[in-house]
Amino acid sequence: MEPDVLRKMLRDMLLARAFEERAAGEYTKGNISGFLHLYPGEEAVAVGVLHAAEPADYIVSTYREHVHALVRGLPANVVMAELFGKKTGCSGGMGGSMHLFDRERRFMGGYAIVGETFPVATGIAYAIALRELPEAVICFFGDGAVNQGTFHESLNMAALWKLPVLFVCENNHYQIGTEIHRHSAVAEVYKRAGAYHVPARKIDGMDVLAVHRATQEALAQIRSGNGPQFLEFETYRFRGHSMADPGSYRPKVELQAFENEDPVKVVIAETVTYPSAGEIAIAGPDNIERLKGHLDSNGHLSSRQLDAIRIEVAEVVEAAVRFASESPEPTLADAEAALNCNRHGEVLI
Amino acid sequence: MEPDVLRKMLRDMLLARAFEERAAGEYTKGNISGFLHLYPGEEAVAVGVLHAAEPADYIVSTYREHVHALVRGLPANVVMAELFGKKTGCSGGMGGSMHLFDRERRFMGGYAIVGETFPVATGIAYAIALRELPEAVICFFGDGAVNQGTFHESLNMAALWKLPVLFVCENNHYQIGTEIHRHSAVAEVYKRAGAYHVPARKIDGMDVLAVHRATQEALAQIRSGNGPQFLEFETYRFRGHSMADPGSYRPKVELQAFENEDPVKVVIAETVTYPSAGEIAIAGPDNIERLKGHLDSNGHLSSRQLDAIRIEVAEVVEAAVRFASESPEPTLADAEAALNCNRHGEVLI
Amino acid sequence: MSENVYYWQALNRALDADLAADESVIVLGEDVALYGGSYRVTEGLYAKYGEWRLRDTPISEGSFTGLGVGAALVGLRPVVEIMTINFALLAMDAIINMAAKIPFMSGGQFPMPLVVRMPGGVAKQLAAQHSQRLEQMLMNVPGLRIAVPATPQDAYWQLRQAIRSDEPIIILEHESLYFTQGSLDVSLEAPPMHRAQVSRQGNDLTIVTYSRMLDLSLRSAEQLAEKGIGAEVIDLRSLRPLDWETCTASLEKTRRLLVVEEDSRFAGAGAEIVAGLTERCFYYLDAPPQRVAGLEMPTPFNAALEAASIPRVADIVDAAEKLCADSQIKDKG
Amino acid sequence: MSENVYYWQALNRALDADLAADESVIVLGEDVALYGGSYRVTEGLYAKYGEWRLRDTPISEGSFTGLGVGAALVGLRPVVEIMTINFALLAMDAIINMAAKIPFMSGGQFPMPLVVRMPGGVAKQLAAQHSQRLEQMLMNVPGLRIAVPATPQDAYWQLRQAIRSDEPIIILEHESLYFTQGSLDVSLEAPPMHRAQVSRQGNDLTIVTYSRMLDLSLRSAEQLAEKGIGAEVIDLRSLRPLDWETCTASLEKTRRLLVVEEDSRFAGAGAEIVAGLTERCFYYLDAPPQRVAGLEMPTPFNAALEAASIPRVADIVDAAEKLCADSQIKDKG
Ligand SMILES: Cc1ncc(C[n+]2csc(CCOP(=O)(O)OP(=O)(O)O)c2C)c(N)n1
Ligand SMILES: Cc1ncc(C[n+]2csc(CCOP(=O)(O)OP(=O)(O)O)c2C)c(N)n1
Ligand SMILES: [Mg+2]
Ligand SMILES: [Mg+2]
Repeated sequence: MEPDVLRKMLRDMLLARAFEERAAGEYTKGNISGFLHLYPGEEAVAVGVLHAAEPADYIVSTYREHVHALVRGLPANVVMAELFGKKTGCSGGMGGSMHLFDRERRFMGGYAIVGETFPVATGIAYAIALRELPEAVICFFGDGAVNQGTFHESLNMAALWKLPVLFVCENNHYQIGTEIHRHSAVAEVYKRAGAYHVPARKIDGMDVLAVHRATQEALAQIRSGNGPQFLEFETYRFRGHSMADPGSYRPKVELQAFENEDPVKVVIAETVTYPSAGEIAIAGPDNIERLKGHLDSNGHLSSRQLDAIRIEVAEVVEAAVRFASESPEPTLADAEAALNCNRHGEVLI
Repeated sequence: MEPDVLRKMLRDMLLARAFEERAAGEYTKGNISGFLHLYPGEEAVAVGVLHAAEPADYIVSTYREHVHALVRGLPANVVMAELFGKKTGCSGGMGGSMHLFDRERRFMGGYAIVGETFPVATGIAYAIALRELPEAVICFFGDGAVNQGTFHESLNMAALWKLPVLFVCENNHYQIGTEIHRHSAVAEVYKRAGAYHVPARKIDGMDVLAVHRATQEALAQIRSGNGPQFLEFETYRFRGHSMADPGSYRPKVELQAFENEDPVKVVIAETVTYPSAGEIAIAGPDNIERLKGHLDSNGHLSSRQLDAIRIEVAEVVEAAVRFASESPEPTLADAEAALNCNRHGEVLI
Repeated sequence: MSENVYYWQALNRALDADLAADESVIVLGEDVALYGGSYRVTEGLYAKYGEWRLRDTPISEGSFTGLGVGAALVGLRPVVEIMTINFALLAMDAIINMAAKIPFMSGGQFPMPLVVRMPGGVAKQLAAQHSQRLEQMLMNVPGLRIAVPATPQDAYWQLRQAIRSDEPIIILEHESLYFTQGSLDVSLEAPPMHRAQVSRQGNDLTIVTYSRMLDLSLRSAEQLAEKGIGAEVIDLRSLRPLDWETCTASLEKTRRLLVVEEDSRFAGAGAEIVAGLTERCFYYLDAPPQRVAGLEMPTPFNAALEAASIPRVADIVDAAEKLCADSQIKDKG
Repeated sequence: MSENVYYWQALNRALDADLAADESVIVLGEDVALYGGSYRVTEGLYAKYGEWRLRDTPISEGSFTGLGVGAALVGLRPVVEIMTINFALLAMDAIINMAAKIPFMSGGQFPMPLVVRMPGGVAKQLAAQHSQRLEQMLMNVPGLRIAVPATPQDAYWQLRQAIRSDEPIIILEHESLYFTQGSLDVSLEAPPMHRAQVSRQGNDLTIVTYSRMLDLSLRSAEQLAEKGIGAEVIDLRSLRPLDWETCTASLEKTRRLLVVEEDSRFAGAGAEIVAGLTERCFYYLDAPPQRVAGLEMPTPFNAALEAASIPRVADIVDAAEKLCADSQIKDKG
């Protein structure tokens, strides 16, 4: 893994964490309202997967999609503005937290009805296959979504017609308050892809490098025309299901166990303290100081750099909140324009 | 297999064939109208499965359910009358060919929207499990129905809660005009039950004895509290999908191959010509005459008996048509009574 | 005997009472058991009745509603909770093609003691996919009944009536009503489930409304009273069947009809209310019936636009005043 | 240039023309390809355009309609055929929550060039689950348009317009219309897709109708003419948006409104037609608007009951006569 890629990933993970925690804060202050589903704990999935994607690939996501949008490259400003319901938001203030869209970055929407991402992604993939393009669609969904009929129907069609879809299950073990063994007869989610002969693997979703590698491999398979692939990432959300949910249905010990495996901490640890054996050899035997020096000189991560990243993302988030606060509200005319975007100015009745 | 059971099966298969062919005839004459989905070719499945069921078990079926109803014990009269839309029909003329119901015989309906049988059967099974009764539900569906979302959703719930359902796939390889390899990514239907850890087998659905045996075994498993079971029966329909369908999308050779395996012929052959080695030994070495004598004296099937059965079922069918023709039409008051059966006489507005 | 309770508590009491009274009552839905329901409606019941009576389901709306249908066929009395009505679009086949039709298609052999409860409506910035009002979609389905309780007392009464009925009944709750309060007296005898209620008397116009819009209509009526306009407010309580009599009796007196509904106007619930009452009361209406309704757009996320997309008190007052002015012109003509 | 064709043939021509003209047009559905469509609408097209343009799907209505939505997001122009509207209950989430809302929720970034075609209505003894009319269910959905062609010419025009439009459009066909004949001239210029059509002129009452009921209404008008009653017949052609102008212009003249619809009366499509026109024309209506509609029950299988469950010519004639008599009483009053 190239160090700058690693650093970029780390930066995105830190941005994600900071953005979400700030969104929670803005929610508490009343600047954001409605359902707000946050991502802390799961960053490694979005970051690992989306860093492996090409700009020409399409992303289809759920209501828990702020981080997918950010990592995909949507400016924090327009994402935060959308959470505030402002005209400058990426959906013009019409969609809100659960419905982020960005045509230019092929971010094809957050969908709030569980299970909708499957057919939408499959349809986009159908168009790609029809046009024989080297593109893929990345379809996000949770462990609870797997029990929706559209999962079954869409995977069957994607497999039958060998469509270029990467199905990405963010398995955080919960469907709101229902633990996976209480909602799924088979809790190893990836095994359920076998019913359609879709190649599937289960990966530690707290390990961003493993996520990234598995995604690269799966996308390579897809691009060589072998049809859909399925990846299950085991992960955990640190917060409740949404800001309305205290998450009190989860055993404390379970929460603790996963917090110890916080993917942000993991990638920091990996970046800061675990250079390869070869790198250590080059750096020589003299330990901490030399390692730091080595990391610095090789463009790896110094604690100064880490601080710098922290400061940068804090600024990005701060600026995003400022941008969102200062942005204008959309008007009723804006709403009508959005509704009739497909009417090309024709006034019907 | 007891000879009288075998003979009863043969009788039901012959009745089924005669009933359906006569229904086709009545359709052609204009006495029956609407969608008429016939069963010739598939009799071994209905007969083998339902002869293994107990009277306390529940049956949930599709629009191709006349034979399920007949084998379950609904009199041919009331089934034919329902096809004619008469007041004496098993659904009072309100349901017709696709919606046969019989509360007394726990025949819980024919459902015409593909995939509906899954949740209905699962719900009945839920009630059985809640009440801790030794009953089971038999849920019929076709190979095309397997791709409906309800298949997935219902099997997951049935498996999760260990509900007493026997899922019976009548795999006739076609979803109207679409051959199974063109509608399913995995054409071995039984394998798809694995996604829910539901034990599943594939059985030759042209062999009524194999069907019967597999069903007995599966029901025994269910009754010992092990949750749902899945059986796939490979079979074939000799006619088009419905009376409106010429079936011309199927290769002639395919049709021919399966007609040679006609399950009615198979069971006749087996009954008439294949006594067990032990029976042959008892009967002594002197061949056909002695075999016939043996069959007669042991209550097996003589060709005379076979003729008698043929005559009997022809009479049953003839009587059914007469009954149906002579029965009165339901009135609008009957329709209103059916609609308000659950209102206990209360007049609301 | 009367106490002040939240709407959700009234529903909770009703469920508790019927779960206790009849072993065939079960409750099914996402997070209804262990979690106690998204809006607390099933709080405490799992501990009391166990997992077979209160069943957490996977996210499989189409099939767990259909499962309720199957269970009802053999005499259970399932109360299916669809977490919000927005997800009911996945269960339309179970509701319309199965629950509503089986009693009829079976020639009357199978009653259908099924209740489907679901909250709908515009709450607070839940955006287009989570702000639906689907009453009109179900109103055109023969074989269904639809109750729309607006108060804790009605929520209690109508849910209990629904559970004990052998008909398939939809209870449309409202997300913004769960945490409103009102009095509940469980010892009172319930009126028929489908009977409308005159919630306020008046002589100048009749406001016909239901569910959350009742509160707004009553508040509008107060303001109108200050302006010297006496508004009679009718809470329909049931959308199918609809209690024409209570409405026509009122219109005979007021001769002016204003329908207040939260769904979007075109082909909403109000369409039938206006059409049915026009057919019945044409000769004594003094002015064209009017509707105050939602805008013709999906619900915007933005707070101000969201608020503007459904009726507000000011809109109702305005429409009522215009309606009365209008009829005065005709009186002169 | 005009020829006599079946309704299904007109649809077939329209699909053929647009499949040829635009590579982004695709057709999806059960048995639309190899089999050529249950009602022959896609006959011959598979051979011509291949499996990626004409795609046979599994029985997965929810997802293949959603697949159409996804494909439309990236610029394909999918024409999804739901074999019959009865199965559309499984696709309501895709139609209502996705297709109708995405253009809006995305702030106008994503048009939705999706067409969903489906036949509905009472055909011949297909029983309750296969005889639905769901137009009213879709009419209350902002963001959708609904076309209801009654003739081969309109079927051709409106399907072509729908395919070329960037809005999500539902085409409601009718099972009993596919094998009716009418003239088709593909060279004629089409009127706007949503414009109603005065199909017959008359001075005494206005019959507003659509789809298969147009033919019955026209036949009723002939019988009424023999009785000295001049019925103007309006074919709506579009249910959303609805062409109020054409209707109000007619009512200004006739002052009497009769709506003829096949769906059941309560909260059917006719409810909005009556309500909207009453609001607009109240002061010059001479009599209460009337509806001739289906009975309030699922469709019975029995042939005679089925026929009685939807409007017949005699019912329309009857209602028209009563309506005119009624208004005469008022004229005197
Ligand atoms: C069809 C549908 N049913 C129910 C809901 C309510 N709901 C929102 S999120 C959620 C849980 C989803 O769990 P999962 O798929 O595991 O995703 P997670 O929230 O854990 O990321 C539920 C039940 C919904 N939005 N859509
Ligand atoms: C939801 C739904 N979609 C489509 C249909 C139309 N249809 C009726 S039967 C059928 C084929 C079903 O195939 P299969 O399940 O294999 O059963 P078979 O008819 O072969 O016995 C189809 C598509 C339907 N009735 N319901
Ligand atoms: Mg989860
Ligand atoms: Mg089949």
